[in-house]
Amino acid sequence: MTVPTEAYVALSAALFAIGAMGVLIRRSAILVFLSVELMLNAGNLALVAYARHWAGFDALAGLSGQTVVFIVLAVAAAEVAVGLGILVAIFRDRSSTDVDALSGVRL
Amino acid sequence: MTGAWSDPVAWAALAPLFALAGALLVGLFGRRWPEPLPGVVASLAIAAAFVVAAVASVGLLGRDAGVALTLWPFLPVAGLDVSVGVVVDPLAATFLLIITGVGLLIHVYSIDYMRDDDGNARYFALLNLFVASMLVLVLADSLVLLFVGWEGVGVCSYLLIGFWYRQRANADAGRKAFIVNRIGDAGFLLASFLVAATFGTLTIADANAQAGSFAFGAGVLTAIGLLFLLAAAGKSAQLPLHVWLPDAMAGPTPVSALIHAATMVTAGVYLVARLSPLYAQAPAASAAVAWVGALTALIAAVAALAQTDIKRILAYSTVSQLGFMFAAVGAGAYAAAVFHVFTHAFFKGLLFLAAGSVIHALHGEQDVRRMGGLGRRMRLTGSSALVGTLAIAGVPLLSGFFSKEAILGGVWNSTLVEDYGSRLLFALLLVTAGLTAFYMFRWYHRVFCGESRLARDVAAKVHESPGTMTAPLVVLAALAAVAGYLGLPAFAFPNWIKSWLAPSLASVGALHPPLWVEWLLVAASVVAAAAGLAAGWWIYERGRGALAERVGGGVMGRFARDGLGFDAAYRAGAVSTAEGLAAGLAVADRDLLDRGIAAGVTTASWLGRAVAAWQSGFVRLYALATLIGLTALAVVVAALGGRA
Amino acid sequence: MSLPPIIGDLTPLVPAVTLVAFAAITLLFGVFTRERVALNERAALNERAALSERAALGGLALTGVAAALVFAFYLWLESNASGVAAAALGGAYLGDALASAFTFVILLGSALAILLADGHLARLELDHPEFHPLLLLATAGGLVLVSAGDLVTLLLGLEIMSLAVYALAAWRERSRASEEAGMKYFLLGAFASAVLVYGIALTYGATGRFDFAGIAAAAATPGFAANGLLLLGAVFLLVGLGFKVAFAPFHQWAPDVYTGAPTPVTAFMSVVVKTAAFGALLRVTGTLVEALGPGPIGEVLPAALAVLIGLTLVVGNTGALLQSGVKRMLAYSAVAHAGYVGLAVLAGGEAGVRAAAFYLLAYTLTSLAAFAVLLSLMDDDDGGDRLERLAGLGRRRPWLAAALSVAMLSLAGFPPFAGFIGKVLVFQAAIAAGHAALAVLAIATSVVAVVFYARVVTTMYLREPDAHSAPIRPVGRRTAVVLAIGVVGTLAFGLFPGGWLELVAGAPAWIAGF
Amino acid sequence: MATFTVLAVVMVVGALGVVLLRQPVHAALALVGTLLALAVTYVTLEAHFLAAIQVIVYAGAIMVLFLFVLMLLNVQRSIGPQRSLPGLRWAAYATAVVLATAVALVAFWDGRPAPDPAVVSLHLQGGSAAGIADVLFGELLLAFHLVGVLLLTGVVGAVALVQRHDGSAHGAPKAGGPLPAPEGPVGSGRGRKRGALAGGRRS
Amino acid sequence: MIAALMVLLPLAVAVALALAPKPAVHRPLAMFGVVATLVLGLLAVDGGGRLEVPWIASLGTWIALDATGAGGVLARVAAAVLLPTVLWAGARVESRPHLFLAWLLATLAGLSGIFLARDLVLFYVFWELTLLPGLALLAGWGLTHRRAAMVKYLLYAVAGSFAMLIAVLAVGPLSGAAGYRFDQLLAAAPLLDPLTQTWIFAGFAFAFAVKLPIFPLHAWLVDVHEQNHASGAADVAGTLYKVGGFGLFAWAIPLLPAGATALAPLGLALGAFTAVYGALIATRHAHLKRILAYASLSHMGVVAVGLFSLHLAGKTGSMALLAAQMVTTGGLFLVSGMLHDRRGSFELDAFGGLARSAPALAAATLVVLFASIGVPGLANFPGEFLALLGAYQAAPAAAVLALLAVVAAGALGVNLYQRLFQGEGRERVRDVTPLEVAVFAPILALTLWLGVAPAANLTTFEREAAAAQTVTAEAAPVVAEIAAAVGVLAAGGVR
Repeated sequence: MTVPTEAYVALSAALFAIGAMGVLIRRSAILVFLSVELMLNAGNLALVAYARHWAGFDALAGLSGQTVVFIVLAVAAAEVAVGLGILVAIFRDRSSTDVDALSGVRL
Repeated sequence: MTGAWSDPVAWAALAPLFALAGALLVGLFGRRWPEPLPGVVASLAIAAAFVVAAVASVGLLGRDAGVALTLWPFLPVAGLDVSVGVVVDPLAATFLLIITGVGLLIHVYSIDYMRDDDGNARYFALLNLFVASMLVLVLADSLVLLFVGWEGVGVCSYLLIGFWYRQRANADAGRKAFIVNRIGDAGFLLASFLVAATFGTLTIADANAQAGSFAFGAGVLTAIGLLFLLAAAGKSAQLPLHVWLPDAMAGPTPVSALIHAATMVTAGVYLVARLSPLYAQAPAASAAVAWVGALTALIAAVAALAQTDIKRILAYSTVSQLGFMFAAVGAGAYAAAVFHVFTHAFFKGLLFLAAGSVIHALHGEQDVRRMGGLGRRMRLTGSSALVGTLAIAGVPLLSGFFSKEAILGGVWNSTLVEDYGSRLLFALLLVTAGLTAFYMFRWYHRVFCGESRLARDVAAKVHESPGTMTAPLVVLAALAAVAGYLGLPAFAFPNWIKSWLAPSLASVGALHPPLWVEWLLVAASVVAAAAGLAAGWWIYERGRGALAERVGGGVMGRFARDGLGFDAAYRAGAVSTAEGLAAGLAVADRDLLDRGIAAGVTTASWLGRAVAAWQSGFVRLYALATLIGLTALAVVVAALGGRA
Repeated sequence: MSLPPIIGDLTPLVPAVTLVAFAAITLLFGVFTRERVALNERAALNERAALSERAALGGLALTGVAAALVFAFYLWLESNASGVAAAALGGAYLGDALASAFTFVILLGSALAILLADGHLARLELDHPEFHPLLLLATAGGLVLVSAGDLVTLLLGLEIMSLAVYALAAWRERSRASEEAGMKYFLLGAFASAVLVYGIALTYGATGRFDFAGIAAAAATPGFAANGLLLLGAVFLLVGLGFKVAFAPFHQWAPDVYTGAPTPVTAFMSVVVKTAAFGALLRVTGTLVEALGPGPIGEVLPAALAVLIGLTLVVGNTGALLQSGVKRMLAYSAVAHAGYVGLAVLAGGEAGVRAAAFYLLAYTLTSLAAFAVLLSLMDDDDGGDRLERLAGLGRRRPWLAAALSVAMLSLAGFPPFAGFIGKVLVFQAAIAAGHAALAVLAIATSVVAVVFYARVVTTMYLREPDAHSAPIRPVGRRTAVVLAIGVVGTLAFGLFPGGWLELVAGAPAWIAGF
Repeated sequence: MATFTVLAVVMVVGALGVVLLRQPVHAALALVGTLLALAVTYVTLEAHFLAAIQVIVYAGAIMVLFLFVLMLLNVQRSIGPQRSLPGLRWAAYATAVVLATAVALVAFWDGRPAPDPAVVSLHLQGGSAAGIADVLFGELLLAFHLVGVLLLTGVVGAVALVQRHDGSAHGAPKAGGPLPAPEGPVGSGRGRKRGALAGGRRS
Repeated sequence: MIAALMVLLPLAVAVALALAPKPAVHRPLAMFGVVATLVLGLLAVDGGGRLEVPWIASLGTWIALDATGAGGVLARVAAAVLLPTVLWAGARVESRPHLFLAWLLATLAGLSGIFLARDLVLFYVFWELTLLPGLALLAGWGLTHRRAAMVKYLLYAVAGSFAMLIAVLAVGPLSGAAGYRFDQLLAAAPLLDPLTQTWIFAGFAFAFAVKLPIFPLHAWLVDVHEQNHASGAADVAGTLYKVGGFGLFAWAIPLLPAGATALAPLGLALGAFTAVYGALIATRHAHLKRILAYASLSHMGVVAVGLFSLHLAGKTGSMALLAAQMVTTGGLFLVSGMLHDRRGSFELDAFGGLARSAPALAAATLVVLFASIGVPGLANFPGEFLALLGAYQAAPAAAVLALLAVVAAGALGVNLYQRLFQGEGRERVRDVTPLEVAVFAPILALTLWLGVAPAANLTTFEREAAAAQTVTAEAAPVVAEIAAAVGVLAAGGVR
């Protein structure tokens, strides 16, 4: 028997939530990135799952879902590039990736 | 009854304009004029007014209706169509003559009285303005215009009483007069509002006409009547608003004469008389008027007994005499009341001017206890004062006798207030008549008879006043003597004034007792006068006033001297409460400002601080906020999810 | 299977393509002239050459934006004339009313922001050759964002814009504040994009479509059973975009990033990024509210939006109240204004688009004028934006003071400035759509706003500068131009907004209400 | 079903590892594991091409880049997930659980019958590259091009940030003092800006 | 067209003044501005007095001005009052007089706009704009504590006007009116359901109550007057800007009859209370300007009472009173400036006995003072009389209360005169200067004119007051319910 789509979505929800959790409790900027990647992949999982669902009605609908995953991958890659760029720039200046150190600007 | 300028009667409308012109002329330029020019100009203005008034009166003879003239629209709103217009009818004409006539004499008298006063021009300007306002008052065809004059009189009296404003007391007296008057005015305004609401008009004639169509004794008419009574009481110094008049002595004596004799205080009587058709329909209101009058008459007479100021005595006597007039108009004896106004104008004017002459001679001395025996040094003043005294005391064949007798008779025979104790009213007034004779005898005796109690230095320079001052005295004395013959007792003789006034007054049915009763009434008033004079002679001539000293020194005496404690009562009551209230509100106001602002500002800045605190600077907390927001929304959706 | 015939009319793409092309040109120009510039400067000879080449970068960029602006405007008039909403690539890229209006505003803002930046880049040591290319790319991303016909295009537009701005925010070397701003913005931004992506996934899950028209259609089909899922997706999308427009409680990055980023970049963000994000938000919420229809489910999205807006209004206005730095005050006021535009989003429909577009146009002109004044007062280290700096400006620089006063009055919503008409349109739309209560709240908060805007004005005119206050440098040519355009525009659009409004009203809609 | 369960467990555990492991490198490797598992899941969902891409691009390129940076900056182990903001942890846990539950609930409530596998596989053909390409160069053509722009942006931004420090040793920003007009002649001795793409030539 | 000029010309002159180089031209220029506006106002009889061109078509707003109605009268009076004010300010303001004059002219422009606008949005624009000159005058020329006063003023004014903005933007769309022009709104707005009307009216009423002002929204008034420039010229501008009554008369009451009826009892109560409140509190202060401020507050209470009577005479009278108090209160503020010239203080204790050395000043002041306390034959009386008359028809209690206030005001007036001019004079002061004569002349002329021949103005006011719609029969019971509810709420608020 096939696993219901909802199961996959539930799994993706879990991954998403865990990723979000990581963003909150990780202090190292890099690991915050990693958590964000996790969230993006959760999104991808949901997409793929639903792609299978819609493929049951319309090929194009299903395939477009999968294709968007492909695009999201690209987005993730680009984000990583810029993110690491900023990170390196900062690290040069203060040789730390602690995000809690980034609290100088406030009222 | 409409008129045009072609009709000489309508020229009466010019009278106030003459006076006003005089006021402006003297007021704007008088300061640069040499004396006595201001006085002369002012007098001429009044003379002109007198002439047109006389012309108008003559023109009215033999007519049964007055002349109305509309000048320009004033308040053409809400169908009220109030305009500036005059009505010249016998009633108005009578007052015109009194005002301008006596006013003229007072003006002339003032020329010398006010010589060398640096406020000379201001004085005459105000005097003219005063007369002008009074003329507007009596000529007005609508309540609004009447109110214009009504307030104008109040304003002028305020300025004239406080004429010598440098002494605080005088300024205070003026202020008191103004404020008390204004309370009355409030009554006037309310009454007018009620009239407008009831009759849909503010024109006096229409209001009177409409009142006739109301049921006899209708509640609303009573209400209107009572409110107008409040107004009249304020202006005519009746209970409980009489307190300003005695203080009004602070002004120059001629002003007192003007206020008491010719203008101002008679306005109340005029108002009631003018609205007589309305009052004739409202017995309760009329009774109130009558009772207020009678009580005022009595109380003022009692107060007059104990006064020591030559003018204060006269002032209280005025209040008392006005009480007589109110009793009359209340009782429906309108003609009698107007008649008394007429005669009173002469003898009271006379008495004041005489007092002025005395004060002038004594260089400002006003205490009767430091006078006496002046009759020998100031024959003219003394003798004319004697005429006035006897006239007001009601000695037969003098003017006061006839008018007072008419009032007493009118009250006794009144049908209007028959159910409201007209007999008791009569009794009160009779007693008052006696008292009047008594205190007037006292007044005359303390001033002109007996041995001199003058201070040496003053006594040396006592002299008769100049002709411009004595001449008016003589004229007034003559009038005070003969004016009464215009209104001989109606039951036995032709009463000219009654028939003359008939067109403008409501005619209220009177009882017609048997003739002997009428004669008895006359006798009663004669007896009363005689008794009063006799008592005076006995106490002051025989007993050298020793008894008076004892009584006057006592508590009763002092109580009476202080005007029976009305001022104290007011100070304790109304004034202090108002002040307390004001103080409280002022504090509240200050707090209100602060709180009003503070509340808003503090909340805002508190929120601001909260926001700032939330803005911790920590990325992870920001992320938390976002995530919580997201989760909250997701939970809401989940909660609804089942229902989809 | 065969390719669907979707390559059709590509004209709507022209402005965006122009921008990208100019980005590339500028980039190359910058790269290949860099050496000579460096050489000249190092030898301290031929300053002019060095300068001219730097200026040339700005010039190029400006030309690009200007060209794009011209194209965009032309296309707008075209589509108005034809009465048919243009759409490229099978509706992936639209040229409808919303897109046209917002494209115009974005390009205008971008042009002014570049002009303003050029006046200060060198002084603030921000003039790296990649600066202008990134600005152009960000602008292009903005255009894509507001013109996107489907969620994927929208996502990509958002990312293009954001990535460029992340980098720009961190632009200033060895400036803790700038680095911090960049990093914060990036971390939170990435987080938000992840949320957005998930939202896209859920929406797709519910409808099987990515394009707005398709989503609406799918939801409209009888027997559509995934309302809850669609709503959930809508909520995720709302949060993802709400972050970009800085709706509370997703606003917290804004004050810090606005303050930390180099001021020219802040100016750019406050107008271009905000406008673009709102364009997207309008389209998404509009579509989804319509798709969800009435009923308990359908009411959730507007309600949620209303709550966020209310929170934003309060937070933004009260937060600005206590700020002593003008830059930060403007940051909070930017949040507050997001709330006001939010009212238009909530109202939705043609009126909403019209109101939002005008409000953002007004805001763009006004806030750029304000930043222009601020920039000409601030130090070379991009600091010194304290309120005290303004003391006595009324006497020392009457015209600057006047310009800033106009800006503040317009932001506060005083007539006869554009800000006032903006408020009128927004409130009218909101009330007509039955959100009177929220409008009242908005009004109450704007009373607070008046206080801090007024504080700026009173400081300029009533307070005396302290003795050791820094001298004010003469206002540069380009800054002056920006100021002039900003102030005159603020006044002109305040007095005669008619033309613009007709233009927007005349633009055809792609799907009902848009 | 069994495969799904296993994969789910692996992924969740891996994800938790990413979030909780003290050592950054370990966390990164945990993510690699998760992503590989995800790739397998894609296979079970008939997305073979994606699975491949997932392995190559993600588990390959991106993660390597991450590890590379981790090594490069040899991040101290000191900043693992320890609490500088007390309470945040628990708030995070709670919120995460609630969020996941809420989403899952909605998903199940709106659950629809699974489609006929036969139709699915017929339509998707196992998620072949061909099918994806059709869409990618079909209705998502614009998106495809925009990805190019996106990557350009990313590269420019990243490089600009990373490379600019070269040779800007001197020229601390100067503040205050009488200043030239912004567009006025540029004072010499200001910091050099060196082009990123021009490569790191030292001066 | 003339109507437009009445707004644009003073504005142009204001700008010219701000930029004018030579001090010599300042005063003539300013005088020209005011006189020209006044002349325009007198020329603006029907036809030329009206203007109607679309402004923002898509918003349904118009540039609609009308100088032939009630607003026209008020605009003319305002210009006439500014005549002596400009004269006086030009001579008395030492620092940057040309800017001071410019702001005065700007006020005139704004006022003309407020009074002439026949489009609600346009009205709001001018309403808001006119706030700025007032603030500028206070900020630039105020006394030491002006900042606090400014903040207070700003907060109250802005809170009010923003509330009005909501009301404006509600009445248009909700009623489905074709546009914001008065006639367009009048065709639609009165048909709104009573509750909506009440809410919208409340929005208007709040704004107008701040600007009347009446208790409890008067807090700003006194401080502003106290802190304004000593010449009192700024206070005149402030007095002219008390246009809340006009707003009720010209917009809120006609457009929202049901709302007005529902809130009238509250308005009557507050108005009457304000009248008494102001008059009483004034007696507790010894600062001339504060006293004048509270006295004018009392007047405004009467204005409110007249308006909320919703009676023809009441509304008409209120407008007349508004016009009159522009003259009298304004005149008294100018007098305060003259007195400050002589004694360098506003504390009453610094005065006394001036009448002796300055009789003309005393006389002139007395006339204005008496006019302001409603002595018949002078400016305030017709308005006061009619306002109270109307109030009496609607609510006798309120009328009686307000009447008490009138009595109290009389007492206040004579007290004030006594403190200032009577009593033993101190050292001599100079009597009126030629300038002061020139300042007094128009004031006194207006005082007499408005007092003796008010008929023409009254007819104009009445014509407009009659245009107001009345509550439809079916709406009446609902309105009554709402009114009752409001009453309950208000009672709760008091407790």
